[in-house]
Amino acid sequence: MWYDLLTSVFRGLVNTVLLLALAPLCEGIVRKLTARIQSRQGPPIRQAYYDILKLLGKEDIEVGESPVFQRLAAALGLASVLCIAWLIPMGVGIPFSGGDVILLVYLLALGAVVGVLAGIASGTTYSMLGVSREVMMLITLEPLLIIALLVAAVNGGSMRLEPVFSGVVFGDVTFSYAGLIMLLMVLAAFQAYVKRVPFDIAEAETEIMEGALMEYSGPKLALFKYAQMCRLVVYSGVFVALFVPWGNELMFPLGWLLFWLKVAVLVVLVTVLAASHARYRIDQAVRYFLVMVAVSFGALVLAALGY
Amino acid sequence: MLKELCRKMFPRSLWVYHANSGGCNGCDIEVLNALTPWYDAERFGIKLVGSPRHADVMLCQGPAMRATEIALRRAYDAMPSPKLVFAIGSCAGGGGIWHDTYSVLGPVEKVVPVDYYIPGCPPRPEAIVFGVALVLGLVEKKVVDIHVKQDEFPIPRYHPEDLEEVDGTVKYTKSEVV
Amino acid sequence: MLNPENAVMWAMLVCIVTAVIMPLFNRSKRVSGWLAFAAAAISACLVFVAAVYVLMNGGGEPISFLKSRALGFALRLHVDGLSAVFLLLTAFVSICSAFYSIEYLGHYERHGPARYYSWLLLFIAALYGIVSTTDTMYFFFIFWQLMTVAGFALMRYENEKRANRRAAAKFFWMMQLACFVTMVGAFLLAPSGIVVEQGEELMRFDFVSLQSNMPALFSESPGVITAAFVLFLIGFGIKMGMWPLGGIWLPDAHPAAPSPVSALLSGVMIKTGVYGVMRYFLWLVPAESLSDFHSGAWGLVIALIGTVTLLLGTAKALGQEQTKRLLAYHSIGQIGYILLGFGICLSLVSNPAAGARQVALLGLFAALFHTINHGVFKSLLFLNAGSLLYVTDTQDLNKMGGLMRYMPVSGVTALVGACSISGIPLFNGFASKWGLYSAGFQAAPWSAYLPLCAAVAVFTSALTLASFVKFFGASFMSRAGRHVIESVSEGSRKVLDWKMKVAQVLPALVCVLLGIFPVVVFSRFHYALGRDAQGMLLSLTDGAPVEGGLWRGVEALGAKAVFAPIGLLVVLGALVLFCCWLLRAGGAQRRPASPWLCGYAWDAEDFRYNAHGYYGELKALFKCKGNTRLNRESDDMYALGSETDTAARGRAGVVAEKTETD
Amino acid sequence: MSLAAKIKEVLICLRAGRVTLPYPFEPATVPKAFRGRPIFDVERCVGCAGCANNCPAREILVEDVCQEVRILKYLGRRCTYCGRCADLCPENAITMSNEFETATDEISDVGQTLELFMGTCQRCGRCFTSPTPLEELKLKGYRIDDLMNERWVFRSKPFLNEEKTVDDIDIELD
Amino acid sequence: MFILHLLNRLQERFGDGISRVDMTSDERLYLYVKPAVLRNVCVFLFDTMSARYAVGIGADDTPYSGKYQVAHNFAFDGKNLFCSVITYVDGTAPEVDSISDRIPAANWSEREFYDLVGVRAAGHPFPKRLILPDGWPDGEHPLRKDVPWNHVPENFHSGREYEFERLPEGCVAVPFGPFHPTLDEPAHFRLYVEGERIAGCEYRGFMAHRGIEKLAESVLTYNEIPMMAERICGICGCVHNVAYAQAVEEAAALSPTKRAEYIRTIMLEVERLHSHLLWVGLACHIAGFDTLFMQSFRIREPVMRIAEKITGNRKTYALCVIGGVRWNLDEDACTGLRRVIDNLEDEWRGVVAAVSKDKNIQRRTRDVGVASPGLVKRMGLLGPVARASGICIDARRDHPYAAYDEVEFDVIVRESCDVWARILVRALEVFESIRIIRQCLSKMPDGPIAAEITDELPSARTGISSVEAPRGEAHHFVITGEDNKPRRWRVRAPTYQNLQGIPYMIKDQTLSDMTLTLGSIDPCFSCTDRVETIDIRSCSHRVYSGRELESLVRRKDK
Repeated sequence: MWYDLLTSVFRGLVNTVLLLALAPLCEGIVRKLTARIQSRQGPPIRQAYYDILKLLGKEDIEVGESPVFQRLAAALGLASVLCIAWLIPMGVGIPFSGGDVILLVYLLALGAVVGVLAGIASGTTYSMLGVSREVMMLITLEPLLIIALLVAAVNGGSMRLEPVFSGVVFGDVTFSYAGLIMLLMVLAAFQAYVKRVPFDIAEAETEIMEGALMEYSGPKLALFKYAQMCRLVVYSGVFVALFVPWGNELMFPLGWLLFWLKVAVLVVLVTVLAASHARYRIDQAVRYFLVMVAVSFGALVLAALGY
Repeated sequence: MLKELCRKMFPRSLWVYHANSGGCNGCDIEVLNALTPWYDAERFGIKLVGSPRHADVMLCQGPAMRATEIALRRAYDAMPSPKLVFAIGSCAGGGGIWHDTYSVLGPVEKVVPVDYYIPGCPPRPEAIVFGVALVLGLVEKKVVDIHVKQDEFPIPRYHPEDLEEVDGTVKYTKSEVV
Repeated sequence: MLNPENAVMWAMLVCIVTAVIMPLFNRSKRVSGWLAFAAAAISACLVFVAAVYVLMNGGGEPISFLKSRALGFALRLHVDGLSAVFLLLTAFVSICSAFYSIEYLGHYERHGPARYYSWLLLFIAALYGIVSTTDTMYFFFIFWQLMTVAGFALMRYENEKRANRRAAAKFFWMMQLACFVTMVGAFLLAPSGIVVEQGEELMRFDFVSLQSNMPALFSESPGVITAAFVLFLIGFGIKMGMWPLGGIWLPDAHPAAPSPVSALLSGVMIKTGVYGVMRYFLWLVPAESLSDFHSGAWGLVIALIGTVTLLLGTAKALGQEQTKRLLAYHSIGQIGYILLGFGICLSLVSNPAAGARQVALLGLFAALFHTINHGVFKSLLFLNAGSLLYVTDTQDLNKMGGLMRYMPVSGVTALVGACSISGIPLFNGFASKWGLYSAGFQAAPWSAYLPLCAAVAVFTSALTLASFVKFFGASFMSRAGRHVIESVSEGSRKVLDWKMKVAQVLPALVCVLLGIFPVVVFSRFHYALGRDAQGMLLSLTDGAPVEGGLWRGVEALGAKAVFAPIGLLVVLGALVLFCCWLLRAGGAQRRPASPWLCGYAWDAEDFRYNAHGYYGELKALFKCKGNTRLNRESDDMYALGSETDTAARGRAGVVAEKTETD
Repeated sequence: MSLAAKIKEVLICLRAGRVTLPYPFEPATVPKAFRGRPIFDVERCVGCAGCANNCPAREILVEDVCQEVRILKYLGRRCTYCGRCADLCPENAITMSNEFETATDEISDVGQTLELFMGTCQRCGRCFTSPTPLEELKLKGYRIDDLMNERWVFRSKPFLNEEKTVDDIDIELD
Repeated sequence: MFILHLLNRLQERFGDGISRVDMTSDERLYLYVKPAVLRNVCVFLFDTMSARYAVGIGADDTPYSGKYQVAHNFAFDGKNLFCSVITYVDGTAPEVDSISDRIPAANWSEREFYDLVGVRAAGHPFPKRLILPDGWPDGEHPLRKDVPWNHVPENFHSGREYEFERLPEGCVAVPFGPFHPTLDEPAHFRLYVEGERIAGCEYRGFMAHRGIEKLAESVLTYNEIPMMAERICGICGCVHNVAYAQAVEEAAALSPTKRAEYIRTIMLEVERLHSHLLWVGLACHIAGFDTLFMQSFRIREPVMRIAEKITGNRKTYALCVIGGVRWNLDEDACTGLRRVIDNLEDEWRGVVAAVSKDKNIQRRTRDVGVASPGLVKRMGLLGPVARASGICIDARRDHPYAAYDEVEFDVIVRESCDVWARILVRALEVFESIRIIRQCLSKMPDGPIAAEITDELPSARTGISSVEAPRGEAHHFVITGEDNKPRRWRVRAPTYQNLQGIPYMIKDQTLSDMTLTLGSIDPCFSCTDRVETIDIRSCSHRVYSGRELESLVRRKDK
């Protein structure tokens, strides 16, 4: 039992540290690649580290009636994303076995909710507009992801994360069409999960000046930005673990490298899509996602019926 | 240790906020140009942000106007320190053609403390990139206040003996040497 | 000897007696308040002891009081596991509510305390009674009417407001209908010809006799049974706010009553409907006639109704801009969850597969757990709403904002309540929803529609979250508006008393504790329900659906779903600490500032984003646009003081102005 | 089809390749005609103040310290780089250079101050003449700017006609 | 002829109301009317004769006639005619009848001349301050002749608040500007928002009002003003530069040399190229499509470079002086320009082909910011906004100037009235500009680039010039004066009209659409907010004949 506990903690720490270390790198890749698509040289690939460090040292302007809450929100926002690194197999197995798919999705949502509350706490009109949009996105996106996970759970007959993240989404014994449908759905909504164009509606720079984060500066902004970078990795990780888990069980360096390679491929895909689209309007996005939610309800029934 | 590191990172990641307090748009567009493929100021970690709270650098364009004076000061106050202010173009640096009219207050330094000036009307994108490079310490500044004095009057004094008649008109022969 | 039934009887007596003598103390609000609290506390303690005893040791035999052979009835009380759960909830909420009332009532200048406390105590007594009586006709009627009349009186406490009178009347008549329907149902199950004599104390409409009638009835006229259960469902459905009938009275009734009563109404009273449905459907049908009952079909119907209820209730709540009204719609929504859990249980109860029966039991546990949770967090939220009303004198979310600075205790507790109801992990709402979803999704092999219902519930959970982001954000976060500044300015400021604070902190603590130790609850359910199992429930007792320990957390359905709150708490806590260190590590200075409004904004009041603006697109999609004007007018009617009436009339005269520049 | 359009767009982007110029690590080229910072040649300037009178930004200021010495101050800070001064200088003492790297932390760095001898013109015909009537002196008469405050002081014709003096400025007319 | 027909109709109808008529050419009609009939004449022109309202001008003429002057300019686009209805009013508190209730396009003009000159438009539906800063005391009018250009009233109070209309029920005000990432320039929109839906808005702009017109009439000279005129706007500067020069030239009846006209045409089109490319880029940026923003800036850069090569600056060309231009176009520059536009045409064709099929962009822009043809007419909307609503107006064709009557081009018109149509119009106009530049380069005659001017310009003449800027028609009105400077110079930038249509276009749209709609008119607040200079001399009863004026000008080439 102590051995299990130590392994868990060790794996969790590895995942957390890697996530913290690599998330800005992914952001750097995104920015560099975006720049190349835009015919530019682009920032150095380690630019995101500079940004975070600079923000940590900047003055912290506190707007709003509840500064303590806002500080806590900034910390919780990052912590909840980091916590997910304990729930998904990032090449080294799942560190924390005390959660299932429902906890995973709720934790993913928690990060967004904390950001939302922080936005409200600052109380500016624009951040409220951003919050309103963010929540509308959340409402439609959260069910989509949980249904994708649950299709796997239904196919595999268990909601625990280990079986769910073993490719069972495409069926345990027979092939499952529901898994395929959910793959398409999640892929189509993936930009929204990681908050990139065309679904970065909640922080549209040119409309509402980054929305909920508009009033935040200095270390709090750094933490929110960091959480956003981590979110890209974490969602990619969830996607990889759920839909393309093959190879993860390889020997230590191989499976681990393969995982990060898959994440990198997903990051590249996200970047290309983000660079080639215009932002949608919130009502268009919500309608789009509601249709997808309806389709995934169908997929869930299919899965329950064994297809 | 982390504190020191954070402080050092400041110039490597300048997020700029552009505040046009009443200019003609020319400098604005050149600033945008400096961010676009040919000049790409993002090479130096520069990023345009929409909210002054996120900004490290305020790019002032246009003169300080009576109508926007308060807004400009508020924008400056809204920025977290450490912060820099760039005055871009003739209007921000010196008030422009209209520096003394009834609705113009003058150069932006009358409202916010300016750290760097990038003259030009509008400055070329290279000039803006140069200004950025100046902050980053990549280049040395190339201008210095010039005071010059005439030792002698540039045109020789009029001497009748230098007059010469050519084709019926009288010419001053030394004129060619000038 | 103080057995549970006696304790409950004594508790009721204490309440009733105090209620009767209450008018003597009408002159002092303080004295009557403390007296009422003492009565509520004593009775709650009695009930608490009884309930805990039953949960730890199982229930005993029913005890009869007030026997009357001539009339053919007796007050038979029976505290078994199910009753104990509801009694516990009632006791807890009534203590908080009564304690909160002491100070809160001081705010009503025109109304004496006796009218309030008398009815409040009677109301509590009725609640105790209705969940512990075994009589389905006479005493059911008495307790029901006592509850209805007391509720009616409490809603009319501020009887000068027309909206209150209307809401109370609506409540009254709907309750009469519910009562009538339920009693007809009971009557159908006990035709005069086939009373089974089992002993001298057995009554015709006693629960046990109805139960023993069932097998015979199934063979003779199954149609009657179906009709009876339809009537039960309708009757209790009305009570609990089930779609489609509950929406008629519930959203009006909750805002009309004084806030502590709203807490009781929403936290406990509507739960009597849940109690009724559970009791009649699961306990009444004997295990041997299981195959005749078509429980699968009933489960389907209830689960579907539950799904519709939760979706519609929550969607409607999304458009609300008044604190209590918003909470009231959420009561409907949360009742939907409970129904869904119960529906899952019912639809799998007769399934021969062992796994299915485990899932069914988990559904029941989830529903029960959610009942408790809802009672706790919803009464907490209503008390928070009461505090908001107390301080700002309005229920209009549009006028609030920034109150975290002025009432931090209410703010933090409201945050706990909001997190609980929207199911944030580590709060109690998550634990019960987790059980519900686990049951719903694991039901897939036996029923394809239950996962769908659960998925809708997940979607609705997100809607709930959105709605509470609005509730909490617009009141406590956001920016203080003119109205708030005036309310909290020196002189006119009403400070929350420590009593009110304690009454809010208590349920908040329970929310957190239940969220961190759900395993205790599940294990108690399993023990208590299993021990007193009757009827269909008997078929469900083959194995514990939920196991676990404090450290391992809860593991449902043979560890197919796990949730380890303490582990999560440790991990998350450590990470939060790390992040807090990160916040300070850069050595950044802090500086307060006013919001950035693009530099040119003179009157910040107009730029305050109000609750009306949230989720415009979504509301348009759901076609549930709250009627602004209507909302605001009714708000002023619900305000504490009636001085604002004139202001309301003045504002109603304002017409939308031309908004364009030219 | 939208996908085809997206692919086309991406292709356009990729075909262009990277176009970013290496400036400031390598010097930038400037076209010959570029109107950069004006350079005042003190050797050639006759102090006619034609540039000062035709500067739209009114930033070339003149002050006559005494009858013999005139200070001509080019502030640089509000220069519009229109090149009218260079156009109109009769002695070609002003050239629009191709300097554009004038960013500085001290705005006075871009200024140039010339201290000039004023000769008395004796029908030399080499004074400032305007190319067209439109460039004629707008100030007929005299002008003293406030160099300290970088203020252009406008003394209108009526003022000179009426031979009034203004309190804050002493005009010494010989 | 239309002008005579129009005069006849006017005479018939108003008879004595018309005190004087000047026809300086077939294309210009100056109608001096009595104040009493001003309103009726304007309404007659607008309603019955279907004229387009161009601009209203107020001027202080007191040093000359002791009266204040008010003019309303109308354009007959199909007939190549500008008609200016001028009236004189006197008194300490001068007043004219407002025409804004019948001609909404005149709204701002009327508010403007009250602010700046102090002539009140009686019966104006929305008589609020428009131009002057909030702190400016009431009753001070900077464009009056007795006020120096740098005079700031002593009781100027910078903390004074502007009074906005009351918030509509259920709405929240969203402050939009002066510093907002979508706005490149300071202007404040107070949006009344319900959720995201915009229920209305109030505009408090003119924060970039720099006193340009006052400066021109009191400090600068004729040839300095072009340098200032092009700084009215940093993007379409050359348009104002040329328009001003043309207006003065028209007033003084001198004409620039042929080569100068061609060079002006070329530079105007070069400017249109870079402006349209810039606009497409910015619109994409607003819509979050940064790649296309970057690409259009990449494609645009050679245009800027060639402009720099020809004129010495990337945007402020400092092109015109009265009577000609300053920079010649040598062989080297011509080849360079040809190469640039060839490359540009290729690349842009590819981009347009891709973008016009892009559903993603269309979803954001179709049925957004709809300006119905009725609105276009009512508010006098101009340029691509009008052309995207199916109203075919283009000053280059309707009121030809420079060398536009000698080149062939199409006016691009779209019917769908939305932002998408505006994108298409602008994208396609790029090709027309390229076509025009090609023709000009091949047809350009040799010769001097500026006419020689030997004398001072006559005073008290009026000139109107209309130049099609990338955003629409820029309208300049000049009254010449003494001392080498104009007496009144009124600039009406296209945005001045287009912006007035914005409240109607954004009504009931979401905030996201609002930024796009605002972007779609390509607003140029600095243009709109230029400093007024009013100088009207009312007693210039004498009108020079063309022949008389000709004697004033001696062409260099003769």
